[in-house]
Amino acid sequence: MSPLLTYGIAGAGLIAIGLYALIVRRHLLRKIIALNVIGNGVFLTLVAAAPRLGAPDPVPHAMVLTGIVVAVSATAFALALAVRVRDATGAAALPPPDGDGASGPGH
Amino acid sequence: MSVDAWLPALIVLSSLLPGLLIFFLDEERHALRTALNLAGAVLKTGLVGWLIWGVFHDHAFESRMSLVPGLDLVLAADALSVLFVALSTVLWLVTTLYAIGYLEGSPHRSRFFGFFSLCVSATVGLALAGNLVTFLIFYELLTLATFPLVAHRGTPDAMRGAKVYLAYTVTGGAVLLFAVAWLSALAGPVEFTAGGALGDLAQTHPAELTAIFALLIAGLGVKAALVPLHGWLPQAMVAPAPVSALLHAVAVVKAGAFGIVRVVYDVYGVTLAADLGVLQPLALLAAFTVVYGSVRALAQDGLKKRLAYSTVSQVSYIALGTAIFGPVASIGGIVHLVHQGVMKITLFFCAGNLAETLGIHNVSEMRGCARRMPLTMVAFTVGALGMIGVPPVAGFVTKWYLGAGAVAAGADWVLVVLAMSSLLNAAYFLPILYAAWFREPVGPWPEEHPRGRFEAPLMLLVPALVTAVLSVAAGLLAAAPFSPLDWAKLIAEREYGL
Amino acid sequence: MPLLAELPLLPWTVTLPLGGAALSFVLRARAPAVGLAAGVATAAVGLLLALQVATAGLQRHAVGGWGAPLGIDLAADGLSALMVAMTSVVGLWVSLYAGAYFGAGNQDGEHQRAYFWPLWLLLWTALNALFLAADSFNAYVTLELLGLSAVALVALAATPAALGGAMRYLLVGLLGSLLYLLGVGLLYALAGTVDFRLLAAAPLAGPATAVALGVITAGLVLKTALFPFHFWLPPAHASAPAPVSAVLSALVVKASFYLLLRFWFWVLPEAATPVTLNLLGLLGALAVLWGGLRALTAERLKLLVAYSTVAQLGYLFLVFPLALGEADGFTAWGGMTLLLLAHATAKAGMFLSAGAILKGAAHDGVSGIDGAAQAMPVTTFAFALAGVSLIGLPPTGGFAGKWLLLNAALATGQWGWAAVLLAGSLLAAAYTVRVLTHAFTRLPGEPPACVVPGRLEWTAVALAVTALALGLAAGEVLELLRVGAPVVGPVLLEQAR
Amino acid sequence: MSSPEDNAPVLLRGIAALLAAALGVAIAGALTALPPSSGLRDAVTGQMPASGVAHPVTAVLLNFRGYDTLLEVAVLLLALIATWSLRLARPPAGRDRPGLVLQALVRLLVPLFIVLAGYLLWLGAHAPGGAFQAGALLAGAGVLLTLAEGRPLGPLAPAALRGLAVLGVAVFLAVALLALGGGRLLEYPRGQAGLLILLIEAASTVSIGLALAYLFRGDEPVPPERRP
Repeated sequence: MSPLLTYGIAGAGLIAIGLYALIVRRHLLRKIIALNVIGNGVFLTLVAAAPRLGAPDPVPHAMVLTGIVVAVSATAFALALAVRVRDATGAAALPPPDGDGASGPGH
Repeated sequence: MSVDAWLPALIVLSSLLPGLLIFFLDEERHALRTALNLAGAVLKTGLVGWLIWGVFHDHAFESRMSLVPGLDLVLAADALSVLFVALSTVLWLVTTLYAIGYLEGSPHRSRFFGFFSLCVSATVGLALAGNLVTFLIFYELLTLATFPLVAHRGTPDAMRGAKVYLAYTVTGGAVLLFAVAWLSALAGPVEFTAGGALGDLAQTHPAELTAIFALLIAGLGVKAALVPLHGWLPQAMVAPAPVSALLHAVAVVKAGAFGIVRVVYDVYGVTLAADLGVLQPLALLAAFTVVYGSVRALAQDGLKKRLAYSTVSQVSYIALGTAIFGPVASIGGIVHLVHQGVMKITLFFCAGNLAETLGIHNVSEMRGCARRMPLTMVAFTVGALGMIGVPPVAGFVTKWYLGAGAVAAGADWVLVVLAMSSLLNAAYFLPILYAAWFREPVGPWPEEHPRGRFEAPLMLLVPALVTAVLSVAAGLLAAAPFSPLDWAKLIAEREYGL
Repeated sequence: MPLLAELPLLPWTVTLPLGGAALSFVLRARAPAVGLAAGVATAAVGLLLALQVATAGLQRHAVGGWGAPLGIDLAADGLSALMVAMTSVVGLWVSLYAGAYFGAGNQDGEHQRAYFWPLWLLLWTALNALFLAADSFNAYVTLELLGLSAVALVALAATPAALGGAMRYLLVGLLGSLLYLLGVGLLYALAGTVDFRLLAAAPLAGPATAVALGVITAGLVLKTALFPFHFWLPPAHASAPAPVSAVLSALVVKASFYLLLRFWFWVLPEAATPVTLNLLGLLGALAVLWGGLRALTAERLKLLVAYSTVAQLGYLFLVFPLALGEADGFTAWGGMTLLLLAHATAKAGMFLSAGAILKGAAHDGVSGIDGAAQAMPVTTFAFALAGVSLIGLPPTGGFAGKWLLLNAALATGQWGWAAVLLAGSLLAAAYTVRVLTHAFTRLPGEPPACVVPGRLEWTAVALAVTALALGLAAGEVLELLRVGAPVVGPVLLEQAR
Repeated sequence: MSSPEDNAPVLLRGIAALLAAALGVAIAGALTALPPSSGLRDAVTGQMPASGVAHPVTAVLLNFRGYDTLLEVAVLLLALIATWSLRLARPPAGRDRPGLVLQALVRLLVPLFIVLAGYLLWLGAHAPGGAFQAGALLAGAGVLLTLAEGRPLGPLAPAALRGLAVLGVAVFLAVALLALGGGRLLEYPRGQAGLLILLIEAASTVSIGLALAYLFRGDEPVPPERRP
């Protein structure tokens, strides 16, 4: 097994772990961490899958860098939103998906 | 481009544009709204006169606009469409006058007259439709334009009636859409052609064509109130009287019946339909509806409900005449498009007058009302006698041709149906007439409405009298050129290639 | 028009709203004016671009001058031009509406006004950039820009429901874009390019390709809210401020669907099998039915409209079994596109009118709009007209689209899909009427006075009328759609007699 | 944060485990099936002389695929705007007085970080480094200042702060549009690429640093007179 493939399989594993946690865990912080685990798995996979004949191809590296910046931005916003959700609802978890039922003015 | 290519479109626009303008008028612009309404109605009458002259002289009127390649919006005029257009135009003019008088002082008149004009535009559009898709478009438009009219009063009853009405008609519309799409997938765009538009498709796809015919009739039967699809009609009675008049005489039920005529004669062709064996079941269904509607009418005490069931019955004469193979019966069916229209609208105008002036809503309250409102009751009597089939009112002509046609086609059982239905008609109309003319009123009439020199406001009285006169004229002058009967004969000749 | 053909409209379509976003953020006090000006300019350039494609054919712009595969290209064919035009029309009216919607005076209103414009213009940037991306990785960046700005706009409502909905939307959206990125990375490893056109030309096959297409599809389906992944959409769309709801339902979900089309119809049409196509169609059919049923029972007005979006998105997925792999796929392709455009304008009009009605309503339930036909006839008219297009009644764009899909289904003997189209129409009619009966219900006493500015009413009408006009201009739309279309054939299949 | 119960139903766990495992296996399988190739390496190498920089990753990021990076800088700006739009509640002021050690450390480290950021920025042209790394260092300095003084940038006017936040996008966009005037979007004039890239990177460094630092802080600084 080549070292690159090892990284790739590790990436696949991270994605799987992250996906499981994202679905199962209820706390928002855990969900956000799970997404970051998935993200890192994807980045690892991309670098491992990058064309591998001779010297490295810089294009996937640049793409992963772009991806990381996007991930940082998204994570920062997600954390802020999670805090805001906790402040507004009293719990750092998602409300039930379908809050039907009419409510008063101001909406 | 010549004027011939614009005339059908202009006829539709002559009510559509005023309608759209009226929506945006302030509630208080009474004079302008009336002027717009009447100008549209008069202009349309003039244009239709031109159209009649042209069609009689074999001019080809066709406005065509391509929506999508292979999907054209076609407005064209043939003898059949002219008959229906003329009917709707004349009755619209009369109903508009009536509605102006009826709704005086009530709220939301701009909304009402806007949709009223849209409704007539849709009716005229489907009358002039030159292919199935155009027919479908105006058919659905009619559903949309009539819903707010039925719901106009906004009371819980009105909302319920409107909901039921829409549930029925939209479902029917979906079935029709499906059938039209299927037929188009099979045959390409279907243009209405005298004698049938399907060519030799019958040889290759007889089973499909039979199924499509059933679906088409089911879709159209909802508006035409064929049993068991008639449930909405009595419920829609909650609408204001001019709307009921329009729904029953011109727009909705008539659109369904007209569609059935179109499908049998100009899509399938009467010969092909007979070969497929689809006419017999249609005739039986129509005959059953004729009898069933009359029986139900007998049991109603609400005047408008009784008239509604009477419509269920009478409109099916059209389908019945259409479904009997042979030109004479066809003439009876087609001419009834007009005859039923003028007679039924008379009855509804009168019912509206009674309700407005004397607060009468039920048959049991009508005792002696003729003394108080003799002119209205004269009109009512003319309409009722016409429905029964008493000469010389127009209804007699219809029944005569239907009977003669049935005999000519060897369908003698139809005579039994006609006799039964006439007896039942008599059974539910004659007691009303007797009570109204010859019995003493139960108590004093309410005096809540100010009386003028006449028994009812002129705007309500004149339309009823005009349509009553028309009902008699259509019967008396049936043999004259350009009478409805004469025109129906022209149509039958062209359809049967005589 | 030789002049029009040479204008570099592709880059301006993306950079104008981006510049507008930055400026409206810096010049906070003048954000509404700056934002509206940028919006009008962006809409104008977008419509001009559609005209350019219609008259001069395919457009391509090599950013940086490098050209694919090394550089990134912007490209417009008929479909992307129509998507940009749709964004322009909806964006223009929503901008006008938003200018009057977010109240000045109180502190919350001022805050929403200040932040709506930069966020909305960034979202517009993302949409235009996505529709014009010729590069699948660049499309990933635009997807993220789109997702984040959309979530932030939902959260602008600041109610607990909106914040919860936004959070769920964010998590789902991020998962979707990461899956998409993974697939794009795998395709790059296989083909050495991320350019759509070069990917389509590359000999892609084998298990790695299948996995790549699989994760891309999963990610995009998640973002498009296809049944059963629709769970996040109704709460987010229903609780956002009205102009945001309009944009989300009309445009944002269409973006990921558009990418799905790019991959399935252009890049890897040969990877489609009857099983996968029918599966996508089946999920679409279930969405139509489930979304319609939920809309019928929803208690809040905006939730009803949001569930209607779930249903309407389902229709679009019928294009997979009806167009892909069919010799004459253009009937279904055209039908899908018309439905997509008609839904965008009609649904935006519906959300805008719902927002206007609810401004003066006692509560946000469906019965809260009792008497609206008396107080706000113009808005009620807009709602009804939009509903007519959603039902698919003639002569609206919704009808033209459904008619073509119906014909395609019947002509290829795929009866089940035809039945779905009709059932969906009936459900749509039922929930539209449910709202209208409330609107027409007369309230006791004097009719309530209309309290909202006229701009909130007229913009909704304009959108609903556009949905209607689409039905009359369907021929022109289809002609533009033919530019670079992935499927061929006549518009309506003519059966050999 | 309060901690909601973290027990999902067994069925959900089972489905999630199945999904996750299937996805992981599929990806791993796909990776083993990848053919060897050289990707775009040769294309990049061939155009390096025209790129204006010596480091291939920087060349891809800021020249060949510079449009991606423009949108990426926009994403970061968006994250800042979006976070500020949430109006997070400030924790009550003055709960922890920063200690003397922290204050001394900040005085020492902040200037050092700024110098280092400049170095990394310059280094990016020919070695790993560049705007993002430099911006991250600046943000580190900002975080230290926040911890010590409660805000990263002293008494800067809010409008000026917003101006600095959009500086990266603005300069990037201006350069891109100037190039469009002479040809295509972001097509650097011959020979000017290196200089323009440095300009873009410098402006981006400021905006990135500011954005990251304020993302750490969470809310938008409000001038004292508008505080509720």
